[in-house]
Amino acid sequence: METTSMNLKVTPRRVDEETQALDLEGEVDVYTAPLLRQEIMDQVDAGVKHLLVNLNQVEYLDSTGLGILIGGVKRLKEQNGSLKLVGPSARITRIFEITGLNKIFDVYTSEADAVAAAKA
Amino acid sequence: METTSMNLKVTPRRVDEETQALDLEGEVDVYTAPLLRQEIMDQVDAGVKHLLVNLNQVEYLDSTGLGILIGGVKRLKEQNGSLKLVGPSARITRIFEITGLNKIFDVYTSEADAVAAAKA
Amino acid sequence: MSNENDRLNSQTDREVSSEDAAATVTLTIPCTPEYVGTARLTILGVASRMGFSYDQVEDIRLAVGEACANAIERAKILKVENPLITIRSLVEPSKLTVEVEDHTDNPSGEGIDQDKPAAEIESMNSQELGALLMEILVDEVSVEPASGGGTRVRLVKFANES
Amino acid sequence: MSNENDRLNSQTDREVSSEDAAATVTLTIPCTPEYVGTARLTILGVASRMGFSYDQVEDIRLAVGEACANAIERAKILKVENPLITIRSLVEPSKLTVEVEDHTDNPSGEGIDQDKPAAEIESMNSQELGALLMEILVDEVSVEPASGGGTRVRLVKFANES
Ligand SMILES: Nc1ncnc2c1ncn2[C@@H]1O[C@H](COP(=O)(O)OP(=O)(O)O)[C@@H](O)[C@H]1O
Ligand SMILES: Nc1ncnc2c1ncn2[C@@H]1O[C@H](COP(=O)(O)OP(=O)(O)O)[C@@H](O)[C@H]1O
Repeated sequence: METTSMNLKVTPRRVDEETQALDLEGEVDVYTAPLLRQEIMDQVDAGVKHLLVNLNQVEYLDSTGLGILIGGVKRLKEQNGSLKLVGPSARITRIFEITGLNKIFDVYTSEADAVAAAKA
Repeated sequence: METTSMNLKVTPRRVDEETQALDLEGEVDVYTAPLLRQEIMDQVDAGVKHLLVNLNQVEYLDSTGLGILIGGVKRLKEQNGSLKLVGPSARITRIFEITGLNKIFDVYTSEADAVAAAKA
Repeated sequence: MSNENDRLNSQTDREVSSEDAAATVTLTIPCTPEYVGTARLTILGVASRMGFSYDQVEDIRLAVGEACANAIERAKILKVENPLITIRSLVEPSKLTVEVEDHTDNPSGEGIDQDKPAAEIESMNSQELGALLMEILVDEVSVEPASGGGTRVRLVKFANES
Repeated sequence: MSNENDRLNSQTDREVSSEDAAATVTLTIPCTPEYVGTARLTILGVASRMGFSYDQVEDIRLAVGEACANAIERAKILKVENPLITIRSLVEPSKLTVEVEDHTDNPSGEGIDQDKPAAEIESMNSQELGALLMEILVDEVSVEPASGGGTRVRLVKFANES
């Protein structure tokens, strides 16, 4: 009834000249969130403009993970870029809605949509 | 990494005149084993000759469940029938092997093979 | 015999269901990030037996995870040595009560407001977000000092009427 | 900038891994069949962090389940009122030790033989099968009286050399 993974895997993947994706797999929680923070920081330091965080394989996201995503949104906005979220599950979409975080995050069903929006 | 189900579901299904299948789904453990015992007993009482226990969707099987399957094998043998196991996972096949229970159970990969063997 | 088989085939599938007697499950883990996942699995086991929906079970799991994350944050700030968290689940027919108790320090601050505008949500830190999530995800949240100088967060989720 | 992106793409994926410090996780459940599943989930959480293979984690989970089933059987025979089981996991870099302690009665009987012929296996009851499984699935099994008049089963599984 429930797929559980104890860890988080973060895989950076280049999309185009100014767009980078981070494919996440597993749980983003108080244990694994520092890894996500580091990966986002690495991208910011490397000068990426648009960052797509692919949540498709994320089954658990807690406030620590949400806090880091909010921080990422702010950082990339400061440098006139963007951080977009791609493909969250129904469960995680619900978390965005009940917390009001859907007002802050740009959420896309598919990566193609997110890339198109970044260029618009 | 792991699919967990807290329960066992047992669905009886008629295969042919003298063959009945029990499709199991979930965990066979000290909690759910009484249900399996009852279902097997119901089949024996109804006069079934060959009983196929479909383990395809069973993700956990403990000694209580093994004991009930052994009891079922004995009961059906007594009335010149058979109890055959169908489609266990690699994990459960390993349990049969390390305990030596593969010497007692008739195990088949597919239901068709089990039916053919019952008629032979 | 074919009649008997028909009777068997038409019977509804039997499922094992919980007896729902009052019972307590107690888990003690190190108050460190590595073990919060273990606490969530234990709570998943307890809540799954209780007739909650998938979303309700996930709500409880996340709320307990947030209470643990808060405790870890406090233990870190206060530099507690070898801190522990105790998670006590009281299973009753009508509700699940989970008490998350640490031996760090008492929290200050008030309850938090659920109708903040976007700018304010954006400036919330993750502890505030965690407290907001607990408020939303379960039916009752209370925070009180634990005996021996820590904090006890009590989360209550009511079972479905049926 | 394209050079920097290439550097990022070529870096190996990072994974979070456990620090494997010595730690204790303690779970207390009712000594009844409904809660054995919860104990197995907790053990899954503990063992999954330790670098065991999938099969090793499943071995530990089944061994702990068997120890609990034994305790439940004893509690039932002895008609203990509101019996409890305590499952204590000691996580060390080199091994996982799980103590399953009940407050029922001490077991009698000897260790069991792993090379029985088929006829004897067929006549084993499920408690004997459970004891056989524990012996096979973990590296060390010991059974001793618990303080206060119960039984403590200690299961040890060694971590992979690496
Ligand atoms: N353990 C807790 N359980 C529930 N709410 C908590 C807990 N700890 C803190 N809070 C709430 O989280 C919010 C933020 O807490 P904190 O980070 O201590 O901020 P501050 O002290 O600046 O208000 C506060 O509104 C407080 O009520
Ligand atoms: N808690 C336990 N842990 C390990 N082995 C046990 C435990 N309880 C019983 N056994 C073993 O299981 C076997 C069967 O036990 P039991 O059902 O008490 O049968 P008997 O008393 O007839 O030997 C015995 O060989 C005993 O050593």
